[in-house]
Amino acid sequence: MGWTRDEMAARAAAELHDGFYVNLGIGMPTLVANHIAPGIDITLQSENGMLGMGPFPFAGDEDPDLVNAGKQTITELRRTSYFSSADSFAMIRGGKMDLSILGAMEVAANGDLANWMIPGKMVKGMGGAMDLVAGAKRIVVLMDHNDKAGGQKFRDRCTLPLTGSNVVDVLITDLAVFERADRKGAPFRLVETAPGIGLDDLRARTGANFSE
Amino acid sequence: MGWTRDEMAARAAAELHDGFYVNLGIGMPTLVANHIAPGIDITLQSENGMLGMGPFPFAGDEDPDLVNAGKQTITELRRTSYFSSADSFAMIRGGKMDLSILGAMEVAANGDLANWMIPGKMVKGMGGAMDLVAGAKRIVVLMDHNDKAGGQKFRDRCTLPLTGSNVVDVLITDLAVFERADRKGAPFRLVETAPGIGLDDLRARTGANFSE
Amino acid sequence: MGKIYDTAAAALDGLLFDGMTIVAGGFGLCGIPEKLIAAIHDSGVRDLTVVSNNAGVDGFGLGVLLQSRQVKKMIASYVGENKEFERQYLSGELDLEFAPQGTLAERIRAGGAGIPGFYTKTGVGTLIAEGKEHKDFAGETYILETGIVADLAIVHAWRGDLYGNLVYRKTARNFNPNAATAGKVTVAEVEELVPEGSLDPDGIHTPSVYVKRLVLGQDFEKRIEQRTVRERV
Amino acid sequence: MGKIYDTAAAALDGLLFDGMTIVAGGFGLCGIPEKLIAAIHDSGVRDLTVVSNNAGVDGFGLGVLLQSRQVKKMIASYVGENKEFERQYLSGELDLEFAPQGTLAERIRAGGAGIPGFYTKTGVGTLIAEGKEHKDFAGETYILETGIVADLAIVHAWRGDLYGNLVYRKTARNFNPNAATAGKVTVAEVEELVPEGSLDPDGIHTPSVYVKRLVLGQDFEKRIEQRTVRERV
Repeated sequence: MGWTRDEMAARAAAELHDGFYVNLGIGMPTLVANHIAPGIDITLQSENGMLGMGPFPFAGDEDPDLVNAGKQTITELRRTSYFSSADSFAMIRGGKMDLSILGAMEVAANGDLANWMIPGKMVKGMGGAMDLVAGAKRIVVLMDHNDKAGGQKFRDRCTLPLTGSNVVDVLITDLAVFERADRKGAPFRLVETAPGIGLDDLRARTGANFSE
Repeated sequence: MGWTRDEMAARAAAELHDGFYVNLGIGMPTLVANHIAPGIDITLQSENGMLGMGPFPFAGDEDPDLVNAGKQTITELRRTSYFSSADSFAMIRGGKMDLSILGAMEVAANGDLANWMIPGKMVKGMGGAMDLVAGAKRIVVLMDHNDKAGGQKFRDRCTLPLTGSNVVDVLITDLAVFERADRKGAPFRLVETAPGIGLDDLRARTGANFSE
Repeated sequence: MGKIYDTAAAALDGLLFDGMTIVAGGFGLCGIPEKLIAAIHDSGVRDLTVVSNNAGVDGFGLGVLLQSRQVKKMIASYVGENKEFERQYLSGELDLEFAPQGTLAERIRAGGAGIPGFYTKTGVGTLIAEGKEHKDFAGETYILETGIVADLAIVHAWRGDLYGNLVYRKTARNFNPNAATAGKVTVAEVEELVPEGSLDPDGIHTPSVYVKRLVLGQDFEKRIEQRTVRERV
Repeated sequence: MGKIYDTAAAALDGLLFDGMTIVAGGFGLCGIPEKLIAAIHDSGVRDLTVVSNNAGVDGFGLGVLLQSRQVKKMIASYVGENKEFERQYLSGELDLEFAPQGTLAERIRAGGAGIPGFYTKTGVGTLIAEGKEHKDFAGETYILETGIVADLAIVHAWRGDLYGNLVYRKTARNFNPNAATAGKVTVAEVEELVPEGSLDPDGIHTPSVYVKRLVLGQDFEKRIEQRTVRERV
């Protein structure tokens, strides 16, 4: 029932158009890189200071000076450039990233996103997530539709502290894909559902209103 | 009577201490580079984007990609680095220049400097002068003590539009050298006079009050 | 990638419109996008607002756009090398906004970096500060300056690759990397188009994302403004 | 020039005092000034405010200063890799100020560039915006963030020369060039000290003026935080 993580990542990859510059968040979003269609040329940015991120190295080729924003060892490509953190976020804040794909704890019907802290629990920090949602032209969120206890994560309002206000354009969960036409009040619209997911079931498991 | 331009430049060179990073303005200040004492290691910045400016090239070695802030052909040294205009003025505004030597139209007793425009005449622009006086740790001004008509240029108040307010630390004219201890109200003090220049004569030719 | 165009005119095709704002790299005549300026001249586009440290000289660089009356307004720090500029300005045909050089460079960088405003000490107590917000930080007074975003950025680089990565040479770098970030669209002319992977990734000045179109120029004039030499001893 | 010191301890001699603010380059454990951090640990200096994107890990990087209780406050964007940090923070022994990573990078750059404040969209509508000045530009809301200047900056570079020019390697560059500008005094450790004139002047990341002292480190650990590999097919 519902899509696997890899199927969700594959669905997210369909948001990538030829020539796009893209930042993939830590966790599930990094899987999207495995699903880029042949013939679609994508340049991946890593916000620690790299444009043109390559795949993981072969064992033995790891370079401590070459890591991504998740501190994972990676490789460079023929198109790669390196730059400082200030220059990296100038690029992000300045709106040069066509798309960023991020994980989330909660998404609200108004496009609010919460993915960095749970009050009362240890806070690890927002890293670059607040900058990415404020700067990238389009934000795609990948998250489980419900939490482990079955609670609604796509909600009328976020209950957790926000990462960004009115920033989510596309939401891909294990159950469905939602999209909104603009950030000026357009509601999220159901684009597709995972095989075997009925609309009544989906509405029951969703706190946010959405159109069909 | 009074110092020549080269003598003024030589006197200004005495303000340069070993290890200093220095920006020399266009015009008379560029002559200062010819008078740096042996054993005094100075690194010259050019605000168009170069640290470690060398002398003019030999004829035939001119490079259109290598000019100073006065658009003159120059050379590089073994210490040279190049950077963007934003980075260059980050360096200047951030207070990394130990000293800047500039020309002036007027200097006032309170440290005000005017050197970029005469109302009613064609205005060429301030270039980097406003940034330099705002950013460099110490400002030395080189100017003729009087204008061609004998008018006072070191005055109680500037009459021309300012380049910077309360920014001049040392004033070197063809007649004398003045210095003030701080920018918190200390008056300019007469440090030395050119050979043959008497105090009464100097006071008569000066609009600003100064201490001895 | 499809970023490479055969001529400067082709690289600008569809991007020009009357009344637009253009930010240009270059300092004096050093590192100016001379081929792109010439193509803008040939296009006949009018009523331009041009953001550039200088206005070229009579007959070269941005001076050619002044002579053809294509420029409505300049934002610059120094325009002292251009008689036609002076004539148009004094006759009221041309609007001029002076910005201190460092403030101009930072305004261009800020525009490219998504920063709409920043505070600087430069210009406090001068004409430049008039009408601008003043604010104290730690007992010192600063003024608010705004970021600049242009409809089009034109830059000149030494080397570029087909991805759009650029490297500038010596003081021809100047405003070019900053301008390259501040255009809604950025077009670069290069002296050499190098094979992919041949630029040192640690030494790229303008990462590919900033450059939408790129043209390999031929027969650059690269005029020297002040030829100064020393004697061989 | 007199910028070269024999050991990290010598390079820091006379610069450390209790209660000081230190800005450090590095992202995670990549490009951190590990020798200078170790020397700060050995010095016993206390009550430090440390500005760094991350707080190291238990037993390495800035983690060693946490374990020895030399840090009073951290300004960081992400501290998730450090159990001792978590313990001290939850027990109230350690003060923490979160800044979004891009805001932190820009605050450090601004401090170094003489810019006391700038406006950004990052964090608007979040906890980060609370208590900060809001201002509208062209119909969008931004918040005011302030520049950071530290008493001391410590950075790690790949190559340096005796003038203090620095070049960083790959993603070990990260916060280092920005941090290098934001210290009242900046000390750099390098992996290679190269002959003067051997660095490409077009490829220097930190110009000499920023570096007051420099030490050639030996036997860098350069620990990898997340070793990820792919299968050879």
